Amino acid sequence: MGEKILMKGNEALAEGAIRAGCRFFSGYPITPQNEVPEYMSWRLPDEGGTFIQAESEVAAINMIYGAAATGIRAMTSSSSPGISLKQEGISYCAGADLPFFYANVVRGGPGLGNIAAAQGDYNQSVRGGGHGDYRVIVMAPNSVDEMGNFPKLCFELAEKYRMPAMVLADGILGQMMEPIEFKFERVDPAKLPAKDWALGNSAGRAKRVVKSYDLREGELEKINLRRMAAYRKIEQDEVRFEAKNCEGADLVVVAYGTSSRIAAGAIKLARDKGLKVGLFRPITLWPFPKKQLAGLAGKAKKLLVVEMSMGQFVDDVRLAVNGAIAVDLYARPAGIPSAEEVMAEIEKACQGIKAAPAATAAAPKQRGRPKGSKNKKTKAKRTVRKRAARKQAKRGRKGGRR
Amino acid sequence: MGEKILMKGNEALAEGAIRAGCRFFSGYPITPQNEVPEYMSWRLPDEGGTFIQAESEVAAINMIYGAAATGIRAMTSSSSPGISLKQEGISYCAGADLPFFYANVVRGGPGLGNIAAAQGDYNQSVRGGGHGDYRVIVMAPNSVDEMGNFPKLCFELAEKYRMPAMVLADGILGQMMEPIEFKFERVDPAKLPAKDWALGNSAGRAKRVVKSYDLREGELEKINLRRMAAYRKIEQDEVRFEAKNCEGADLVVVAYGTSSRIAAGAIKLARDKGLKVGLFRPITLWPFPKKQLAGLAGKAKKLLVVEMSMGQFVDDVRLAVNGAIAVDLYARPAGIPSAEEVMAEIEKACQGIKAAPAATAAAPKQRGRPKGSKNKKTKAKRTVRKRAARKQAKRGRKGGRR
Amino acid sequence: MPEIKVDEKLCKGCELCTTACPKQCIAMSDQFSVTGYYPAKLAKQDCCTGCGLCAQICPDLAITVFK
Amino acid sequence: MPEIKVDEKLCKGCELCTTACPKQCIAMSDQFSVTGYYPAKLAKQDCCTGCGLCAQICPDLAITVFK
Amino acid sequence: MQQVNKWPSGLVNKPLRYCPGCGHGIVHRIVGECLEELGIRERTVGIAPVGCSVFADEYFNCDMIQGPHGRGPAIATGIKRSKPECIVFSYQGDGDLASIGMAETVHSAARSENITVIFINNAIYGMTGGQMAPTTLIGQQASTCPRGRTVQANGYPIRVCELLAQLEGARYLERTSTHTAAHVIKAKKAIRQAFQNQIDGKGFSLVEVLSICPTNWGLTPLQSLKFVTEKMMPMYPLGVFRTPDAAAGAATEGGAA
Amino acid sequence: MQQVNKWPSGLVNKPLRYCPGCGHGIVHRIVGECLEELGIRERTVGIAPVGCSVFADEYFNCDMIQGPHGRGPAIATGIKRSKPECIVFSYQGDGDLASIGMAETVHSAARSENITVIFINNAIYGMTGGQMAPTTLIGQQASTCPRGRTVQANGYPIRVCELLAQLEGARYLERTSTHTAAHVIKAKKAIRQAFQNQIDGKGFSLVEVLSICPTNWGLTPLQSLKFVTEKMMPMYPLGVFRTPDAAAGAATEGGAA
Amino acid sequence: MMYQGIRISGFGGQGVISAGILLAQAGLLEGKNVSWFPAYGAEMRGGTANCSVVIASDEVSSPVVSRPDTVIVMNEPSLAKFEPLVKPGGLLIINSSLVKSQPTRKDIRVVAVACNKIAEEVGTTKIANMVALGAFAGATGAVSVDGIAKALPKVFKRAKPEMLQMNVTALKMGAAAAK
Amino acid sequence: MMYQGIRISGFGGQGVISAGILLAQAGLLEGKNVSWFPAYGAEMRGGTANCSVVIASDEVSSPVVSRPDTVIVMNEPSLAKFEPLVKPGGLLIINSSLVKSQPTRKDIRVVAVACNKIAEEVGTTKIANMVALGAFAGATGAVSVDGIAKALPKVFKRAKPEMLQMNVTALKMGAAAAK
Ligand SMILES: Cc1ncc(C[n+]2csc(CCOP(=O)(O)OP(=O)(O)O)c2C)c(N)n1
Ligand SMILES: Cc1ncc(C[n+]2csc(CCOP(=O)(O)OP(=O)(O)O)c2C)c(N)n1
Ligand code: SF4
Ligand code: SF4
Ligand code: SF4
Ligand code: SF4
Ligand code: SF4
Ligand code: SF4
Ligand SMILES: [Mg+2]
Ligand SMILES: [Mg+2]
Repeated sequence: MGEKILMKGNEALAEGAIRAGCRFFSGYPITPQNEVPEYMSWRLPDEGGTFIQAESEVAAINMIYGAAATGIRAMTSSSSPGISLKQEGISYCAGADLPFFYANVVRGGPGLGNIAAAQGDYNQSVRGGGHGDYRVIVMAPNSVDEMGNFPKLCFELAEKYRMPAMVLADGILGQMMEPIEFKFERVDPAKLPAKDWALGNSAGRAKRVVKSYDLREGELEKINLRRMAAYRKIEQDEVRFEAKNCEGADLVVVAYGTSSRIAAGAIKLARDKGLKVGLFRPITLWPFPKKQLAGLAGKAKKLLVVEMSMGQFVDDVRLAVNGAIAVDLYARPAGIPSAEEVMAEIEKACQGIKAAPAATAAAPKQRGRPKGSKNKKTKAKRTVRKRAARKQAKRGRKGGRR
Repeated sequence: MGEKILMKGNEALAEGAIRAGCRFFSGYPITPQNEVPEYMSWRLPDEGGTFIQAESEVAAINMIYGAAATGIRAMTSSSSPGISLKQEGISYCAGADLPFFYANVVRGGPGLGNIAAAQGDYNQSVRGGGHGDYRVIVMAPNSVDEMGNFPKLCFELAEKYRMPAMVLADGILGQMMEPIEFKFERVDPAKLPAKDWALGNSAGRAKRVVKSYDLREGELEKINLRRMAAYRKIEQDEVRFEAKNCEGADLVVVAYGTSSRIAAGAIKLARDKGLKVGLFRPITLWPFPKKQLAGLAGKAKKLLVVEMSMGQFVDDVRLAVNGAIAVDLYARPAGIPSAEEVMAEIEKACQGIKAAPAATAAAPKQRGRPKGSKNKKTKAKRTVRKRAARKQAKRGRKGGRR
Repeated sequence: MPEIKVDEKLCKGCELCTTACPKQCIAMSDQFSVTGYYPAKLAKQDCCTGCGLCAQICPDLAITVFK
Repeated sequence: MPEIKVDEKLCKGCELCTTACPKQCIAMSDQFSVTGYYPAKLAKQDCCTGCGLCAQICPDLAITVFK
Repeated sequence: MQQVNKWPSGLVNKPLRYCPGCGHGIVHRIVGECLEELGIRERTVGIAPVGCSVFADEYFNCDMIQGPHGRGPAIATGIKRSKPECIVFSYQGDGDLASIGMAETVHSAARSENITVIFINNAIYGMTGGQMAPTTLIGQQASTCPRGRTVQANGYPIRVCELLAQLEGARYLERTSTHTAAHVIKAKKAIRQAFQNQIDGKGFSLVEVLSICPTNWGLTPLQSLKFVTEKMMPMYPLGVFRTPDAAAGAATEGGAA
Repeated sequence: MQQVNKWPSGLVNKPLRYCPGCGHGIVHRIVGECLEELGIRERTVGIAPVGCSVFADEYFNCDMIQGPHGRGPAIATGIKRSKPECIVFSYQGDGDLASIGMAETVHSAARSENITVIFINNAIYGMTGGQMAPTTLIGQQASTCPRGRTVQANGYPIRVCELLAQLEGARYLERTSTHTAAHVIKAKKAIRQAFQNQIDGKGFSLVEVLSICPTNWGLTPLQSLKFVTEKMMPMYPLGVFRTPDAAAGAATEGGAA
Repeated sequence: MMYQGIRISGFGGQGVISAGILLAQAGLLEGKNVSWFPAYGAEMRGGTANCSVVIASDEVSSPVVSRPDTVIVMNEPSLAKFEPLVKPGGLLIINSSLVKSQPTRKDIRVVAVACNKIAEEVGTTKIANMVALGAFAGATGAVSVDGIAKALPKVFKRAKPEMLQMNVTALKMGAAAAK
Repeated sequence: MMYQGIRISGFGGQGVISAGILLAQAGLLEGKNVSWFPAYGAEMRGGTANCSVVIASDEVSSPVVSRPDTVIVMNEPSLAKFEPLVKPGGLLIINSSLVKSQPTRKDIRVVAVACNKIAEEVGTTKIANMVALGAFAGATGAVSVDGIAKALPKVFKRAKPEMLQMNVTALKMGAAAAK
């Protein structure tokens, strides 16, 4: 803790997971996340943990399924095609209420695509790419610092709610180096509380079963309804986001991950030119900061979504504001925009505001404020995080990049 | 053609595909779609086609990838967990612009779930469950008749736009028997136009390459942007839906597939009680009938979404109306509601309308009509379908169940 | 005398035990059980040696052997 | 006289051909090629028999043999 | 007079839901007895497959996990490596183990994971209603080869023990059967050995059990027993294919030639 | 004076993008020559894997398809069954064929699909930067076994030809190498035979080629040749393991004992 | 407006599945809207089988009949499971050859027919299901015995004429027994 | 407000990747915000390598430097590829030992240093990259030679002291050559 070290995003992710108590990793090589298994392969054995290069992503996720069922902090990682192969297994973990942590270091798609950075796996991540009704907690870092510090949060949330939690990164975040400061004490896995559902030594207690099915009529629906209620609670309690210069902004750019960094650069250019532009960055993509975004409706005149995909993320923004404010989209499917390009889009969007001050675009005009917005204020560069992570995250703001 | 025969939904699907010219099927057994491969295994060889029981769903989809690349009409089918395993392959097909047809006969999830009917794979289907930016055409039958007649539409749309097309059904539609009339002439595969991208005999022409990657800088994005434009066109031209009693309705129930049948039964009960309730049923789930739904905003006072999932489909309804009309949700995740239960929800929703005649729910009040709505009228029991399928579909209305 | 007891709630009338008994002591009942099967029974008196082979092959653990 | 020609645009200087030549006719150049490698060359006069073995092992199809 | 046999403590005391005559019940009892006799019940974790024996999670009286179709050995790997003190077994059908799970089977054997695999070969997909399995015999009918399996359309059946015997990591491989009481007793010996190997840290052990599926074979249970001897055993000879000490053994019974 | 060799018409005339010394280039030339010599170029469809040879789709001068990692034989199955008149080959690395693609490899062989598989065994994951392959040798370093592969942590390397030789559907299996010109010539003979088998409808043929990856072995190309003879060949003996006529052959060169 | 929701239940081998299909086919031949839906899946292993049939003048909404107008119970366990579902005023047909318990509901009509016994008289207990269908036709008139008879060759495509004839006899005797 | 976006490019073995890391590490030690980003992937097979480095007083937005303030070109092919990207008024450092072509841009500053030659004088051409870094420090002052020298042991953790010393010498000679 304390020292800032220069690290690759992928290595920060791996080291962060180990410090967070991860003692089991199974994965399969794929660019641009190879440094994760490579790092794990030499570090984990030293920590008394297990690294396995699985024969495939399918095997890797099923090793996780088994390992997680014993209560160990288990992790896997991959990149887009490999994550697709893991969807059945992720769905099983969700269905069996098993906590584990995984990372998708996204590359260009569909298909083999390319190995550059992209955000095309957004829907797959936030809406459950596998079959059935389930969600996973999705955290979207935008710096190496967050790559290293989010795994611990993911493990904690995963265990708290007994569900998978993931980091959604991309090739840039995985491959770049930046200074990082690990802002938490190393977790000693031996000191974590015992899990009353974990498999292993059954002496002196009833047998336990981990499973994701229930063939009795009506029973599966009951389980799903229970899970649905838990999801509502998570949406209430676990939202994380960053709002910067939103107060008094005409235009708020909404972006996550790498595109939020680029957007931040563009906003600097725009503010230098006197445009009133703010940045809203969801840090948890699920739960999505719906209310907080809706809260911008009474204030800003327009939102501009910047995403490195075809228009996936924008749906969640639109659902959040529900027509109360116009939402423009700058979509770069498997493309990496430059700050200048985003700046140009900002200018375009701002012109729209001037031309039609009240409302624009196809969206119905705004009237009144949506319920969710009334208690929320967005202060300049205020980061709102709920619960446990608050302090830690705040310290994060001071470190490294920002 | 002409005769009404009693058939299982799964068999209708298989027979419909064969009549539509399907000559290659690879699949792997899974309940509740086993009748599809079983039917194919005895019928296809007689038609000079190939049936292969693949070693897994992963192998099955990759056999399709190869077969489709030769230009043959190729099909696979599975149920939820098996479809998850196919996501990488589907993404490759989408990325390589290969047309093929597949069906997901959905069961309860997540995980092994159960083998009853459910609609929990909605998001996976309409938002691309695999990695990367892509879409597949999704048709949602609600009768055995449509199970048998949609495969041809799927093949045609798939080939027209060079992309995958699927039928999203469920255990009830797969397992039930109903009368069906095949409303098209058998397709003779030998008479289909040659495909100028298909692999095979390269004598006298340049070699062809089928692939889903492009590692050159910026090239993948160009391909994705081209595909994005094609998707916009499909959203314009290929929407199919059914609207029934929507004219003058206070409440419109929005549902697809099996739940739309049940909703229809409930609406009958409601109308018997004098409630003004209509039914809007998207037949294509992607492209989604956005404009047509938005068109209800100026007329009905509320929408009630009925889905056999946690609240997936409702997002598309909300996105379509963009806050212009209140949207209630009756979610039954992996549960099959009875008409009486839906009726109770309808009554509840209607009370809401009376209590607050102008607007209700958390959504902002409606003002004006969204752009898309101005040309659309919903007549009682009018089925709107675009282009080629129009006639055929109309005849469908007369047949079988309705 | 050694004997076997067939639990009628468990027996599914598969007849496997009849092939296993070296003494052919077992026969099938001609009465439906509550579960809808014709269960096995010890058919001959003073036949069973208590060898337990029938219980080895019974897939439903329906046979208890006494000796 | 038999001889080989090494295409410098193709040769990557891997030296495999030098092990394949039964007559040790091939050596590596000490000049960088345009592609940044030290290409192979026929080093000795009247050495090559045109046997083609070097071309068999060349991974980059850089060698053309004449006889 | 004494009770000779009893319900093993390794099996939950409740009726099994398998069809009349189904071989799964026999093997369930065997495994349940081994857990008891070896005194490992309280440190054993079992893996139920997808297949008729998905219900194994209800039946075995130890911690159980049910996972995706075919992935038992991968799940077992995750458990065993996380809890080496536990005894981990994977119970799988032929579709599960030899079709969709082929890669996991081969690789867990190649890695010589210290686990025990119980492999029920009934030459059919039981649970899904009688489709062709990788072990379905040439000429045998199944719902996806309704005119009988042919080499041309469906290829050859796979002999799992013979295949795995090529892997150095596969330490114990035996094929057994359940069609007579004597064979059941031998099968139990093999399964017990497979657990003992794990206790002794010997690495990957797999016991294949030829088993009947009257329901999907379309035969009575008694006809099914005949099918095992007349059709299955010539293709799937019984015997030990590898032991931790001697690398490869040979078929000892019923071999084709 | 006459030109002895020329750029084969089965290969597109452009520079290959592989590393200096990489074995892929040698095998590319061989396949290109076979397509020309057998006169099948215009009816051949090739499958490029994911691996360094993903670029094979650019290089082979016939219709090509590039598909998901490890699934070449499944893709080949789809093509061949749809167009039996075409010659279909799948070109795959060891990670592709023997790790993620193990099930597809085994099952396409068991089905005896009438296809040709070219299998480049370089004991490493080339494209992704040197991770352990299923064929990485005990003691060999790789980026995911940085202290060298051990049996305990990583298990045993897999001998693909020996494994597949257990399957009746595998009709032709040969292991060859490219570390000397003479071996290259033998490899070509084997690959040509594998194509000829398909022309003759003989079923599944696979030729394994030991191949160097200097980049990820951390050796020069010349040192790499030595690695093949000293380390790889003892583990992976060259020879014919099955022919369409004689069921199983035996290793003919370089075997361990 | 006519609507009949039927549930048929029994042991696996009793032909309840094909009886249901036959009913639906008969309804179709008589110009009705029909649907058939089986209870399927793993729960069936060695257990009971049942299916839902709807015959109606109007479109069929749900093919899953949760509140049947008529329940046909072919074996003992099915009685306990399905009797409670019958709509008040509905009909319960019981195969009294195998069902020994008595139904408890007072708000429904109960018709007990010794299906196995009658079938045996016709020739084989295998057609006990036909006796039950005959009873249904006789008791409700939702389809006619003639209609079912016409449907027979469509459902049992490879049945011999003698067998079909036996089926028809069973149907008729069932109908008679229900009156 | 200070911002330096750098792009370094050369053959695979020329150490451009580690040179970039060293620069970022030096920036970090001097209290700057830094980032480093490699061009990675399949395109690299036997080809060239390059990376982006940012050293700035403010937060770094994109680590991908598409319009560099400085480009360091270590081999011939890189010149053609990267010269056009330099910002007008920016800096182009050329390893004149290997780059024979002349840059064509007139709106940028060009510094040619015979990196290989100088490195050979110091002891080995392997440290040509250090000469180039020295030249960068000398020409821009974005980081100091001292700063880079301090970063050396952090990046090359297992390097011997003699080797480190040689690196420092190379840095200094590079800086001198650039002035
Ligand atoms: C991914 C996936 N594919 C397919 C299935 C459907 N399925 C369930 S059991 C089974 C096969 C069962 O056969 P086997 O493994 O031989 O076991 P048995 O029932 O014969 O004991 C299949 C294909 C599934 N549940 N999940
Ligand atoms: C599903 C999936 N998993 C992983 C990868 C990443 N990947 C690309 S190539 C490769 C392995 C290459 O090794 P090998 O097959 O031995 O070929 P080589 O490069 O050595 O010729 C891997 C794991 C991928 N593209 N897709
Ligand atoms: S115990 Fe032996 S003798 Fe007695 S009934 Fe059973 S098998 Fe026959
Ligand atoms: S083997 Fe068991 S279940 Fe089968 S008939 Fe005998 S006692 Fe009954
Ligand atoms: S052709 Fe033969 S002799 Fe001539 S250089 Fe090549 S290998 Fe040597
Ligand atoms: S083998 Fe080919 S590429 Fe290698 S050095 Fe010789 S000519 Fe050059
Ligand atoms: S279907 Fe076959 S395997 Fe399954 S329980 Fe019945 S007999 Fe056993
Ligand atoms: S990395 Fe290895 S396999 Fe790949 S091109 Fe380079 S040498 Fe060949
Ligand atoms: Mg089986
Ligand atoms: Mg390799």
